[in-house]
Amino acid sequence: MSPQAKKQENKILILATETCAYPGADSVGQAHSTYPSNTYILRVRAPVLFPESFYFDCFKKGISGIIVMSCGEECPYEGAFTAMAKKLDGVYKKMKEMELDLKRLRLTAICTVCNRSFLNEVNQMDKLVRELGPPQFKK
Amino acid sequence: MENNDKDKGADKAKEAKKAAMKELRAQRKTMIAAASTKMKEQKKDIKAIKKNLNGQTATIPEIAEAIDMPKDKTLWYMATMKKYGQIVEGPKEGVFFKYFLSESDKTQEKAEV
Amino acid sequence: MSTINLDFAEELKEYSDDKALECFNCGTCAAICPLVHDNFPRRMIRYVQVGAREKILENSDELWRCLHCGLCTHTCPREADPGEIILGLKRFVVANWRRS
Amino acid sequence: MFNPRDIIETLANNVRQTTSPFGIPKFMVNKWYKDVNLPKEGEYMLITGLMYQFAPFIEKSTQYLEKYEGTKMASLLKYARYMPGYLSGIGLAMMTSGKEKKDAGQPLKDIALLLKKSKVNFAYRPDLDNYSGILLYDMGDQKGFVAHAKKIAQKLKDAGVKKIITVDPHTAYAIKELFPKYTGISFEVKSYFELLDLGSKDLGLEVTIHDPCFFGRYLKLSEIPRKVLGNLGITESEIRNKGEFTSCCGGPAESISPSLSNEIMEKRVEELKEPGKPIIAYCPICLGNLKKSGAKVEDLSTLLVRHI
Amino acid sequence: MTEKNTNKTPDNKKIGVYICYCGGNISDHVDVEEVKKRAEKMPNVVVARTNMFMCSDPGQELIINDLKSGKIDRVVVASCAPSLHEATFRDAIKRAGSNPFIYEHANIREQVSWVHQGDPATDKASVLVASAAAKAKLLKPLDPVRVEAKKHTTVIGGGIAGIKTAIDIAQTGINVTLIEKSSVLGGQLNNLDKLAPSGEKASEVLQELLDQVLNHKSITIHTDCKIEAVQGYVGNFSLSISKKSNNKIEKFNIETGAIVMATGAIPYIPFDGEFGFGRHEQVITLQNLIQILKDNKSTGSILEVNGKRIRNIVMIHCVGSRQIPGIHQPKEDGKLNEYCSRTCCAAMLNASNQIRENFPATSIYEMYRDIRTYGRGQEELYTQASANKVVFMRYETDAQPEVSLTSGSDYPFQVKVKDSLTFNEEMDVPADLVVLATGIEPDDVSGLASMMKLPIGTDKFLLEVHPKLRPVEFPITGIFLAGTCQAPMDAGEACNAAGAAAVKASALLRKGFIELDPFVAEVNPDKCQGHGACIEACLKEGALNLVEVENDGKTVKRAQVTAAMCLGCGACAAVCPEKAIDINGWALKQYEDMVDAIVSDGFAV
Amino acid sequence: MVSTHIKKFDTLVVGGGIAGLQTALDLGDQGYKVAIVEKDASIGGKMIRLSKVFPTLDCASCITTPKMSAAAHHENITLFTYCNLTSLDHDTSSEALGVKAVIIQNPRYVDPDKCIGCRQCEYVCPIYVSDEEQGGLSATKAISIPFSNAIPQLPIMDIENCMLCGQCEKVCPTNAIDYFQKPEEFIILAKTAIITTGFELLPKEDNFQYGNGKIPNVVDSLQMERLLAPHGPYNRVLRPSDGMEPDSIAYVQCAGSRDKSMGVSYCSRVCCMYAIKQAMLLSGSLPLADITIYYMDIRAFGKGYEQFYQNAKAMGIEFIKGKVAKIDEGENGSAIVRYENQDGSGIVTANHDLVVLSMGMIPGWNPEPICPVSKDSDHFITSIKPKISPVLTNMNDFFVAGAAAGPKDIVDTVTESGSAAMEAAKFMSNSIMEN
Repeated sequence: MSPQAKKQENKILILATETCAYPGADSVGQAHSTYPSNTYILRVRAPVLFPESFYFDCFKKGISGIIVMSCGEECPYEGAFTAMAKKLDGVYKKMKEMELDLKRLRLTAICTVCNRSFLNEVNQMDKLVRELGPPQFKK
Repeated sequence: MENNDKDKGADKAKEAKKAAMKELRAQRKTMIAAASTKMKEQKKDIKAIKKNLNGQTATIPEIAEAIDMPKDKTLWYMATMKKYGQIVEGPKEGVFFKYFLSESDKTQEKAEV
Repeated sequence: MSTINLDFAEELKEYSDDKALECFNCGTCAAICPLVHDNFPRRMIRYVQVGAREKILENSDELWRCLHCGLCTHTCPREADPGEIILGLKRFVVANWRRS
Repeated sequence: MFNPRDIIETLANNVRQTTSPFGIPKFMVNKWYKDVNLPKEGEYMLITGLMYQFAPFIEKSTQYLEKYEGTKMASLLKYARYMPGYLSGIGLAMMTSGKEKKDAGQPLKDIALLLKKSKVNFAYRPDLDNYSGILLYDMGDQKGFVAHAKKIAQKLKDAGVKKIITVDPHTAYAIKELFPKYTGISFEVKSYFELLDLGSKDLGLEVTIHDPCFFGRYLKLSEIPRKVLGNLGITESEIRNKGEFTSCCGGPAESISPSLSNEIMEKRVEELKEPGKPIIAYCPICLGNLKKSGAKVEDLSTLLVRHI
Repeated sequence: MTEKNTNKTPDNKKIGVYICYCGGNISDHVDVEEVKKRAEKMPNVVVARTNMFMCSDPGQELIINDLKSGKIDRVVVASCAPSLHEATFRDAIKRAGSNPFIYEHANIREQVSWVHQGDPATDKASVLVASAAAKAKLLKPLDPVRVEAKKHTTVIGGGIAGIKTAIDIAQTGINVTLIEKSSVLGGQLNNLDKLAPSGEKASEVLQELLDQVLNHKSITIHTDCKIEAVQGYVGNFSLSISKKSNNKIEKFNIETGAIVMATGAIPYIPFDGEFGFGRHEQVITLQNLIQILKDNKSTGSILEVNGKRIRNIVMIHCVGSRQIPGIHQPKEDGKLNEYCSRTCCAAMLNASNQIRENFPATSIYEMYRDIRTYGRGQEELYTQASANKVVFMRYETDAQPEVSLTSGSDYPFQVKVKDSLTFNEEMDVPADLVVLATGIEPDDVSGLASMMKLPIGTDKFLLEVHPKLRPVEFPITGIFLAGTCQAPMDAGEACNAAGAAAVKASALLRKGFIELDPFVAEVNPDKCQGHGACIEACLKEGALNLVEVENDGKTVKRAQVTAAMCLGCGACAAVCPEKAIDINGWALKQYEDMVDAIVSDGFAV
Repeated sequence: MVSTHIKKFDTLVVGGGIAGLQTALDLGDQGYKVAIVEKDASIGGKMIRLSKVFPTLDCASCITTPKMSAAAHHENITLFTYCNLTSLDHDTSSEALGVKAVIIQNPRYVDPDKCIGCRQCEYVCPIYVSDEEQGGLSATKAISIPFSNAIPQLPIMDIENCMLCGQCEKVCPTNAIDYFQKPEEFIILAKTAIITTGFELLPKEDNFQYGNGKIPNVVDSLQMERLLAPHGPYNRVLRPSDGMEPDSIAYVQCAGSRDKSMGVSYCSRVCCMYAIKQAMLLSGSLPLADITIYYMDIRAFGKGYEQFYQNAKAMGIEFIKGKVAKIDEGENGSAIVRYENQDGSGIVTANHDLVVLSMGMIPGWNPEPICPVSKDSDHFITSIKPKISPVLTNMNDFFVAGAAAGPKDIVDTVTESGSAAMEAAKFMSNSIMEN
């Protein structure tokens, strides 16, 4: 019998687009390449869906790092990538104000077979959140 | 009683399968022999590579020289072993990358030794 | 600067098959030639194409460095038969000498 | 490099006068058959084209040319036809030792032997065996070549010859391809190795084959000697340039530029030596030229005779 | 359907969780039974089951039985990647008589058991199940967006691409209206003669197509037409047309389900003085030459043009194509034709061959940058031109050939070229005639394009959605493109594009209605305050509009989604201050709840 | 008895590459039932094996996978992979629909209905075999799924390299291993057939001038695609002879195209662009490397291609006009290319760490003697109306699309596939009307 689950620190949320990055993560699985288990991949159609507040809420709820894995310029929704990137600029600005380390939020393009980039991103973020610990809010 | 019959049926099927396999082995005798030879050679080669990498990192030419294997063949093995998680690519030294045994595989190696 | 000579091809017909213009100047013949390491034979073939008659005569010694080993003809992508063109040029030059 | 014009005129003159490019009367060079008993009638007529026979003379003349290349004397070549003692003709024949001449005939004897062993019905008539004129053709003396070719082709035709066996690639090409085109007279031409039937053996030898350009590329016959060797259990070693893509030995450049010829030859020999096996040639020009390098080269016929 | 009317709070949803062993692939690293135990405690989960292979028939039966018996009304399967079996389980739900969109997938193989080991794997699997369940309780049944569609297509442009498109679509039983701005059909084909590389006569090719298009009972043709306005969306477009006939302007509307743009392209016209063009009548374009050859009645061995015997022709390639900034002179709008016109090399060689074969006393010199005989049979044209003794000379971009008039020479022109094939020597070529291989330019369709919101590329040609995946489609559903309005093409290529556009249009309209993905934005009218922020953010013009509605006797503005046009990207959902708009099936609220489940570690009930 | 082996469809598509998939999707979307017969173990053809595609530089897998899975999940499309076609002709029998194909399902030695694609068999298999999917540059196992995004996700057992050790059978969670599987014949009847059999590269082994495939570090362009692909044999670009990161890379264009002496006189149409694309990708991953393209004419004819070429030049990729006449083995694994410097300065021999041969394209399938459809002198399927409809063949119910009708890039292939689907649909709707 498995012992009682432990509360996990330093969770990383990954927003992965269903056409590129999510199958990319599956491809990493197919290769049986291990990566830290504090990663939670949400399948999204286009990350433009998320308002700036979503990211702060996540940090407030206790998520330590967020990686937006998009299709980049290959985004099937015309204009969505640029709109989303612009939104993230706003998020960064506010993160600065809130004195949150900007590295906690990463925007990257991952394709369906980008195993190496995926692992790089995840491992880097894991290293980072282990160093930084959970986000601290001034207020 | 019923169980017994089932077992018997299963046994029979097992027997039949065994016989069929035997026949298949006979049919494929030369292929099997060639494959076995290949497997043994590969095992030896991989063992040599792993032994060489035990406790150190090395480039393809270094490994090749140490174990007296052609460089292209060494790379072929290394690429494959990397794919199956037995070795890991390390930093670059000059124009070559260094490789080392993966953590999980080292333990296996120890267990085998 | 040289002007295209339109009549040279006619003059050459007597000495070889009129195939020089089938060459598309890829340079395979020159690069495959085991004997001569400059732009030969393509240079000569190009001179034929544009009718540079005097240039051919000026550089005619070059022609005899070719031994007709046939590699250029064998590898010519256009089957323009560079070896045969060179042989034709030799004939042209010999005839020209003998006339003069 | 010598002035090609002088060389060509010298050669053309010689052929015109003596039917030999070197101005050497035939009786002085063609002696090999005297030791071999050959019939005068047969299905095939053996035509050597005298190339094997000329080989030692070519070598000798090259030695002289080499001396002069790049010197003032080179320009004197144009007077060659007036100085037979030096560079052509009987003088050249005199300077070539008897042994060299005899050695040159050996492959022909061997070929005759091989043909006999293979039960080929062939004949030899020294009076019909003439130089093909190929050098004139190669040099661009088209008129000279055609005149010469017509003469000797007619002679063969008049003698009722229909099928011909040749022994070297240049003569083979001349009679097979050029004669029909320029003289209108055609023969069925076979190179001797096409007719060989030497049975099979398992010698387990390996040799390096140097294909002559004309057999490899022009006539595309280079697979046949390999088959003959293969039947005897002789395999060939792997080299970069062979068969249709064989590399020139540099031989034919001798008369124009011995130094160029040497340069090419050395490169080729390097390639041929690479596998470290005995080198086999099957053209008298290649044979002579490659031998100059000091490498172990022998004629295909020599190898075959030794192993049957 | 009835469910929509039931209690809107999700708390009463009954979720079934099904966890797959995958024959050890999952269970070797994830303690599946432990996950099941934890799942049983998750909110709204009423059933949790495990199976060796959920994708097997017995596995699927578990779901079907639970749904049929009413035990559950939402389904979560935890198994392999959704790309493999999401469709399988949605089908199973359909077979149970339920709506397939009440389903959520937890990927615990590719993203858990194959990448993590031990307890962390079990924990993560549990979290993923919890977050899937959190989403599932917010899922609602969805139906495909159904749009009634007119079984009618309008093809704009009566060149070869338009004609072929019309024939193809009509043949599948859909009515077609073909609209042409000029008075004749056939477009550029009317100006061509023997087509490269095979030499078919353009007129015969055109005639064969005209016979079909003119006699097809489902095709209506309008020439001399101008499109004044385009409205509507997929299945229901409306075009206002004005038609000139007998000096009268007639106006009418076309109601249509789909539109195919086949507006074509035009030949490049050299600027005044470009290689002497416009200044000397013996400097002509390739199109001029083709016309000359078409009409030519010269009988001798030499070509005669305007009564002049043409001994030497110099042909200059890449005129108006492959232009390079800093080297070529831009047009008035400052733009250069940087693209390759694709068709001119073969067309030029084709003309050269005709001339050399019919007029052997006329010599030809072609000055080129690269010979681009890429297509089937085209390299042969080039080879044939060489065999026909056309002389080729190659110039570099920075050293254009120079055409100058001669004085005292036998020839009117001399063309100077630095020939890279002759070791960059400068050569003079005397010429009687200079032919410029002019390429293809996009026709100005900016008016139509802006009317229809169609994208135009930097090369000024119409821009497809994706050159490889969707080469004949626009981002606007129901509008397609074919032929040279997209890029330079030859006749065969334009016909292929026409066929491809036709197949898309007929697949779209064949049923008389169109079913679109249900994952579109939906406005909650109770929450919407009519701020209009969503409309600003919307990436697809026309998909979201503010409309006036009556609310409590007052006229207020509210956002309204045109489902047929919505991309479902969610840009609107992100900006609504009221959270009044969301994407069906992928709602923001669902993500928020999923994050909650993740941070609560999924099992802390 | 026989009828159990007969399957009926509206259209039979021969070849499951991008042309076949697009054709099938366009027909399936029209409501026609389509069978795709593919010789390989996975659909996706050459495109799924590429790294990125020009001129958009999209990841090939990212844009092919959706098409593959769309076809695989399409209600009107049935896939038959790992199948050989033994005959394809007009059908005159009583059950005739028009087209009859006799097909052999090759044994995978794995039960497709039981297998769940978990790869346990592959991991446990003790024998490594050269992975042709990776250009032979690394190995896979004697039982393995052909490549990571293959569809279907079913392994194949290579019995030539199998010892029958039984380990895969033991580890398989679904008892899917079947050592006794035999080839099975079945018949497809259809109203129309579409030939989308694609292309192969001329084998570099047959090319003397470029070393007969024996010179180390001389690879063909498809091998280079694998080296560049993120999931390639080394996961990065390394030299196959010794794992060195190459510093100087050369492309030899028209290696077997536009070259009568090499047997292919036509232009292979895509090599210029893929070489430029690969060069760009290389300069991205190896920014310091020198990249040279030896060419005769750069044929950047398509939409956006010329700009792509000019960008490559601006990036510092060197373009040298001249056909490489010969490649020889150099020292330390380098390859020496010989070409004529056309400025008049003679012959150049250049050393490169890695040389890529842009080998010419030849047809992927020879219809003889399987199918009476006619071919041209270039051996590709004859197009009887190249202007009005390039997809029509000499058989009225047989159509052709993609590289089966001559070399073609992906854009032109996808478009032509739509056109073929249209013609087939027209043919079928006509025959309905006639009936």
